[in-house]
Amino acid sequence: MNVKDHIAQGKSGQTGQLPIDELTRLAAQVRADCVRAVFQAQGGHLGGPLSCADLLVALYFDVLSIRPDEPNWPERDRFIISKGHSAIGLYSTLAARGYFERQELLTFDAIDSRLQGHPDMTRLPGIDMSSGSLGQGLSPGIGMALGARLRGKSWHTWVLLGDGECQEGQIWEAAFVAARYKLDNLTAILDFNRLQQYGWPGANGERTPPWDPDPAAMEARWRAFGWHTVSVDGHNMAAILDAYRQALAHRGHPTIIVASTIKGKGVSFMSGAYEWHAKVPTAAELEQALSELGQTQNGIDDDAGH
Amino acid sequence: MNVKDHIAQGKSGQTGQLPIDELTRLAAQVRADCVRAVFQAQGGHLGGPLSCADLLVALYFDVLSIRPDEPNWPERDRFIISKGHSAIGLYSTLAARGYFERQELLTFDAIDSRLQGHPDMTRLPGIDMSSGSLGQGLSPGIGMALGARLRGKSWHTWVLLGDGECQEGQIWEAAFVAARYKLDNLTAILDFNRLQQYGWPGANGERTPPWDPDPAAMEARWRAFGWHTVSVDGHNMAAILDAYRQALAHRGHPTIIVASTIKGKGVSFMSGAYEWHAKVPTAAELEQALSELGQTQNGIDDDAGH
Amino acid sequence: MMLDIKDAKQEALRVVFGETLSDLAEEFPDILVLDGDLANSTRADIFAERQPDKFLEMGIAEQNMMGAAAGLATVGFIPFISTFAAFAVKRSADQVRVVVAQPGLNVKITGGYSGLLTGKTGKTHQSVEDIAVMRAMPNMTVVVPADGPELRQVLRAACLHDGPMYIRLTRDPSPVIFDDSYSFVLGKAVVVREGSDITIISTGVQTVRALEAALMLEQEGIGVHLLHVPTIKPLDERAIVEAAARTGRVVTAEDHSILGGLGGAVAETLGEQHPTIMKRVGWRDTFGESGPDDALLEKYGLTPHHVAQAARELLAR
Amino acid sequence: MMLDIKDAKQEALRVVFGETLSDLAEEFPDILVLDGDLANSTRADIFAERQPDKFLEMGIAEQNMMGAAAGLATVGFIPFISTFAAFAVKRSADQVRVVVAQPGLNVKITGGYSGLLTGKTGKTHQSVEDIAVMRAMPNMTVVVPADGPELRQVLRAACLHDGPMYIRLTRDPSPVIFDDSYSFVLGKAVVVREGSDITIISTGVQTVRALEAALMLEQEGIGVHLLHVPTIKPLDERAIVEAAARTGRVVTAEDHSILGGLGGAVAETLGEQHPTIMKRVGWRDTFGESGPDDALLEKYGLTPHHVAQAARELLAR
Ligand SMILES: Cc1ncc(C[n+]2csc(CCOP(=O)(O)OP(=O)(O)O)c2C)c(N)n1
Ligand SMILES: Cc1ncc(C[n+]2csc(CCOP(=O)(O)OP(=O)(O)O)c2C)c(N)n1
Ligand SMILES: [Mg+2]
Ligand SMILES: [Mg+2]
Repeated sequence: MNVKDHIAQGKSGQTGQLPIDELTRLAAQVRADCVRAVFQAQGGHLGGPLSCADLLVALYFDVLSIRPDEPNWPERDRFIISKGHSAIGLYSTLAARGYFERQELLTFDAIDSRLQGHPDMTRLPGIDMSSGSLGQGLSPGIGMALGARLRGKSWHTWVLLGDGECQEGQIWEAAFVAARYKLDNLTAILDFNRLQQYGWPGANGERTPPWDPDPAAMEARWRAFGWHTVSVDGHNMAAILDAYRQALAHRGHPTIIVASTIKGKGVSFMSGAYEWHAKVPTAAELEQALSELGQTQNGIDDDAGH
Repeated sequence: MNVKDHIAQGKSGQTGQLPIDELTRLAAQVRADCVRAVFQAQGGHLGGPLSCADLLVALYFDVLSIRPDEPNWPERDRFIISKGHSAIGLYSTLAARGYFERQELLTFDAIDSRLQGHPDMTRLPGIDMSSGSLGQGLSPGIGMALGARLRGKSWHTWVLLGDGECQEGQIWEAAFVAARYKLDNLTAILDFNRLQQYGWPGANGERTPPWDPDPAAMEARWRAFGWHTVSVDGHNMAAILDAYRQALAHRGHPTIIVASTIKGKGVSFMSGAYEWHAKVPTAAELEQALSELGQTQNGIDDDAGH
Repeated sequence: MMLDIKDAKQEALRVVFGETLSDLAEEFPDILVLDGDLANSTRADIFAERQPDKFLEMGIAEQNMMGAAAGLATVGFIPFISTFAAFAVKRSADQVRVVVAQPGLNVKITGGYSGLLTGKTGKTHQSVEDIAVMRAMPNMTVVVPADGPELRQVLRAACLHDGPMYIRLTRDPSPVIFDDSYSFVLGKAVVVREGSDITIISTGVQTVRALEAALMLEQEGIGVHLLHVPTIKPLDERAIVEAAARTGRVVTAEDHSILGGLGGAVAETLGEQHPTIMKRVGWRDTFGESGPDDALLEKYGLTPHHVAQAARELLAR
Repeated sequence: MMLDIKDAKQEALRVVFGETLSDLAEEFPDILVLDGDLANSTRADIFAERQPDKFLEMGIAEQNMMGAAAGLATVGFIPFISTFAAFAVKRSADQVRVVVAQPGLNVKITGGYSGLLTGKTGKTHQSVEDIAVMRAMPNMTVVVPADGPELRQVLRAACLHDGPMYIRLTRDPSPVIFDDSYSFVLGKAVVVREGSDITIISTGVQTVRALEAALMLEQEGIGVHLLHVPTIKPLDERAIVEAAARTGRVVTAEDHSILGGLGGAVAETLGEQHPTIMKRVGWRDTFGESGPDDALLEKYGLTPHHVAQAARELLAR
C-alpha cells in the first residue's frame, strides 16, 4: 500500500502503520522540501526544521488522530510547534500528509501567503496555535489538555520544544503547572540538538551547547519538575515511534521525550553548524543538499517519490 | 558586649559573632516590629515577614559586610529581597542593625514615607534593589555578582526568595544563567514556608503547598539547574549561620539554601495560616502577638530590650 | 438614568466582578476563571467558592496563565484571567500579543487593582500605563467600567463578544452612579450630563470624580457636558467629536497616565477630525507610591477638584 | 546639513550599532552588551568579536537579561540590552517597569528589527507598538534614529545620559540622510526642510520616506515643512507646536501603529497647546505578516507615496 492509500484509509484518524522505510523516505522528502522552500523564499530557517523532520513525520503519519481534509475536526489530537521558527518543517509535513498541495510550499514567506515565516493559526487550517516567540507553546498545550479533561474528551496534546527555547522561564512555569494538574494527556517532544541561534560562545569563540549535553541531565531537570521522561535518538524512526507510544501509555504525569538530534540533519554541510540556523543556500548548495537527501529532482513535484 | 557595641565595633563590616541568644532576641524584636508597623499602617503583609525574620537577622548581624552608617559603601555585600512583600521584615532588620531609628518603622506605608509597601531603592538607602513584582530579584543578583567578577571585587550577593515566587519562570531563567556563569559569589536563600497568598485549593478547599513539601525535592530541582544546595531549619539560628558559611565556602556553583520555615512564625494564630499572608491584626491580636513574642511593651521604643 | 451622587450606594468593582461572574457561569457554561494566586484580593475567590469546578488556580506564573487561557479558548471555553492589572498587562505582555491578540482568541483579561488605589502596596502594584499598552495592541477590545451596575453589563457583554478583551477593575468601594435604566453597549460612549460651557470626557471610576467635578462647576454656573467612555477600544469617535463640538473645550479625566490612554485616544481623534483645545487630567507621567487613598488622589492630582480646576483653567484661556 | 537622497549611501542601523558600540567601549570602559541569543541578527556579534570581555551572552531569556542589566547598572556598568524590539519591549515589560524604569537605572535597551521590515519573519517579530509601550512608561527616554550618522551620535549620547533609555533600531540598509554637520541633541527635534503649505512630522527611518514624500510634493508645488523627531520622549513640544503653527496642517509619519506612538504624542501636544488638523500615517492598528520589504511597505501603507497622499488629502480638506 502506498502512502496515498494509507492516508485515504486513515482519513478519520491515524494513517495505519506505515513501514519504517516509508516514514524515513517521507522525512527525507520533508527535509528536501524545507530546503527547496527556503531557497525559493530566499529566507527562513533550516537547521531547526531539519533537526525535527523525523519527529514530525513520525507524529503526523503514525500517531496523531487527525483529518487532513477536516483540519478543524473538534476531536482531533492537537499539535503545537513551540519552536515556531521551524515552521517550514511543519508545513512540509502537513503538505506530505495531505493538508494542502506541496506546490504551495513555494509560497513560504511570500506576502499574503498562508505559510508565514512563523506559524499563524489564523491563516493556515491545521495550525493549532500560532507561535514564533519562543517559550510560549507549552502553555496553550496545557489549556488544550485541561480543556480535554474538563470536557471529558480524549484528544491528546503534543508540543514540540527547542532546547535553546527551554531557557525561557515560561517553559518552566508551564512544566510546573502541567505536572501539578497531572496532565497525562499532554506530551512534550524536545528537539535536543544542542544548538540555538547565536549560542553561548566558548573560550575560543566556538559554540557551546546551552545545556549539559547529556540527555540524562535534561531528563533530571524535567523529572524534578514532576514529569515522566523518555530519552530517544531523534533520528531513529522506530525508536521515536516507541517513545511516542510510551508517552501515550504513561498515566499520572505529563511526559517529555528528550529526542537527541543533530541540527541541520540530513545535509552534511548544515549538520551541527550553527550558521545554518537561518541561512539561504546557494543554487549549488541546494543541489548538493537535495542529492544528499536522495531527491531525484530539484523542484517540488507532487508525484515524485510516490 | 551588647548589640550596640557590637554594631559600633563592626562598623566597617560584620558585627562580629553575636551570641545566638542575642540573635534570637533580635529576631523576636524584628517580628514584633513587623506586627507593630502593620498595625500602625493598617495595611501590609505579616506571614511572609515573620517567616523570614530569623534568616534576615542572621544575615544582617552575622554575615553581611556592610556599613549601616554608609549604606552605599561600594564594597558592601549586596542583598536583594526578591519576595518584596516582606519589606517590613527587612525594614525592621535594617532598623535593628542601625540603618535608621526604629521609630521610623511607624511610617510604613504612609504617603511620602521611605518605607514603601514594597522596597524602593530610590527612597531608602540600604535597599540594594527595588522589588515587589515577584520573581524578579535573582536576576539583578546575577548582575551584581557578574559585576563583582568583572571588576575583580569581593562582595557577595544574597537574594531572598519565596517558595510561591519560584513558580515565576524568571527564577528559572536566572537559575540557569547563574549556574552557567558559575557564580559562586551569589547565594539564594529560599524561605520555604509552603504557603503563598491564596494558594492551591485542595479537594476540600484546604490550601496545599505549591511544591512538593519535601526540601529534598526542592534541592533536586535546583541541583538539576546546576546549583549547590544546602537544606536548613530556617528558624534555628545556629543552623542558619552554618548554612550561610557553607554557601560562602562553596566554589564553582551558586548556592541555594533551602530554609524550611513556618509562615507567620512566632505568633501562634498566624503560624501556618494562609489568611495571615496580608492581614491587619486587631488591637487585641496585636497585644497577644507581642506578648507571645516576649515583648514588654506595645509600642516601638529604641531603648527597649537593649 | 443617573442616581444622585451624594449618599450614593458604594460598591467595590472587585466584589461585583466575583459575584457577577459566578452568576454568569450558570448562563454561560463555558466560563472559566484562571487565578494568578490573588483570588482573595481580586475576589475571584467568590467564584472559586461558588463555581469550584470552573476555577483554575494557575499559581504565580502569569505568562503561563495567559498561554493556558489561549489554549482553553481554542477548544471553546471563555477563560477569564484574574490578577492585578499591573501583572496581567506587563508580566504577560508578549503572551497577550502572540497567543491572544494575534490569533484573536476569546480570552478575557481582567486587571484588578488598577490605577492609583491599590491598598497601600505602592508603585510596583499600581498600573499607570495599562490602558496605553492594551490600546496599542491590535485586535484588543479595552473596557473600563465606572461602577458596579456598568461592570455587571460589561461582563455579560464580554461573554457575548467573541475575541480578546481587557477589562480594567478597581479595588476599593466607589459610588454607584448608574441606575437600572442604564444600558451599556460595547463600543458606545454615553452622555452623563449635558451642558454647553465645557466638555469633560472620562472613563472608569474617574467618571465618578468627573461627575462630582461637574456638580461643583455647575454650582459656579459653568455648564458641563460629561461624556463617559467605558470602551476605550474600539473608540466611539463620533460621540467624542460631538461632545467636543458641543462646547469647543475638552478636559479628559482618567486614573491612568496622561500619555497614550483616554487622553491620548481623544487627542488623536480630535486632531484628525475636529481639532479642539483640551487638557488631560491623569497621572502626570510618573510612578506612584504607598499611602491612603485620599492622600494619593490629592498628591497625584486625581480628585474632583483637580478635574474642576482643569476645566476652569481651560475656560480662562 | 542634508545630503541628496537620490544615490544616497545606504547603511544598516544594526551594523552601525555593532560597530559604533565597539568603538565607544574604548572610550566608555563601563559599556557591556547583553545578548538574547540574537547577536548574529542584531549584529551585536560585531561587538562580541571586538570586545569579547564586555559581551555577555544571556541566552533565550529576556526577563532575566533585563534584570541582570539592572543589577550591573547598580554597580556602575552601562549595560546595553540587545535583542529584537518585539521581545525587548514585550517579553520583559514588567522587568523594564520594576527594575529599570522605577529605580531609574542606567540600562540601555536596544530594540533591533523594529517595525515592518524584519526579513520576512512575520507578525511575531514585527514590533508595531513598542514606541507606545515605552513612551507610556514613566522615567523612560525613547529615541528613534533615522540613519547611521544619527545613530552614531545617539549611542554616544546614551553613554553620557544617566538613566533608562530605549533605542529603536532597524534591520535593513536605508539611505543616509544626515551629513557630518548634523548634530543630534537628546530631546531636540530637527527641521529637515522648511516649507509653508504642510508640516510633516516623522521619526526613525520613516523620516527618510517622509523626505522622499516632501521631494515629491515639492515637485507638485507644495511646500513641505519637515520636522524629524528622533527623541520621542522627552518630547520637544515647542518644536512640534512651532512646526504645526508654520502651516496649520500636520501629517505624522512613523513605522509604528498610529495609536500611541509619534502620532499620539503629537496629537496630545497639539491638542493641549495648539489644536491643528492632522493625519497620522503608520500601521493602521493591525498586525503584520511575512513578505518582501517593498510589498510590505505598500500593503501596510508606509511608502513615501502614502505619506505624500496623506498630505494631499489634508490640503484638500
Ligand atoms: C522570545 C524569543 N526570543 C528570541 C527569538 C529568536 N530566536 C529564534 S530561533 C532562536 C534559537 C532557538 O534555539 P532552539 O530552541 O534550540 O531551536 P533549534 O535549535 O531547534 O532551531 C532564537 C533565539 C525568538 N524567536 N523568540
Ligand atoms: C508578579 C507578581 N504576581 C503576583 C503577586 C502578588 N503576590 C504577592 S505575595 C504573593 C505570594 C507569595 O508567596 P511566597 O513567594 O511563597 O511568599 P511568602 O510565602 O514568603 O509570603 C503573591 C501572589 C506579586 N506581588 N507579583
Ligand atoms: Mg536547539
Ligand atoms: Mg511561601
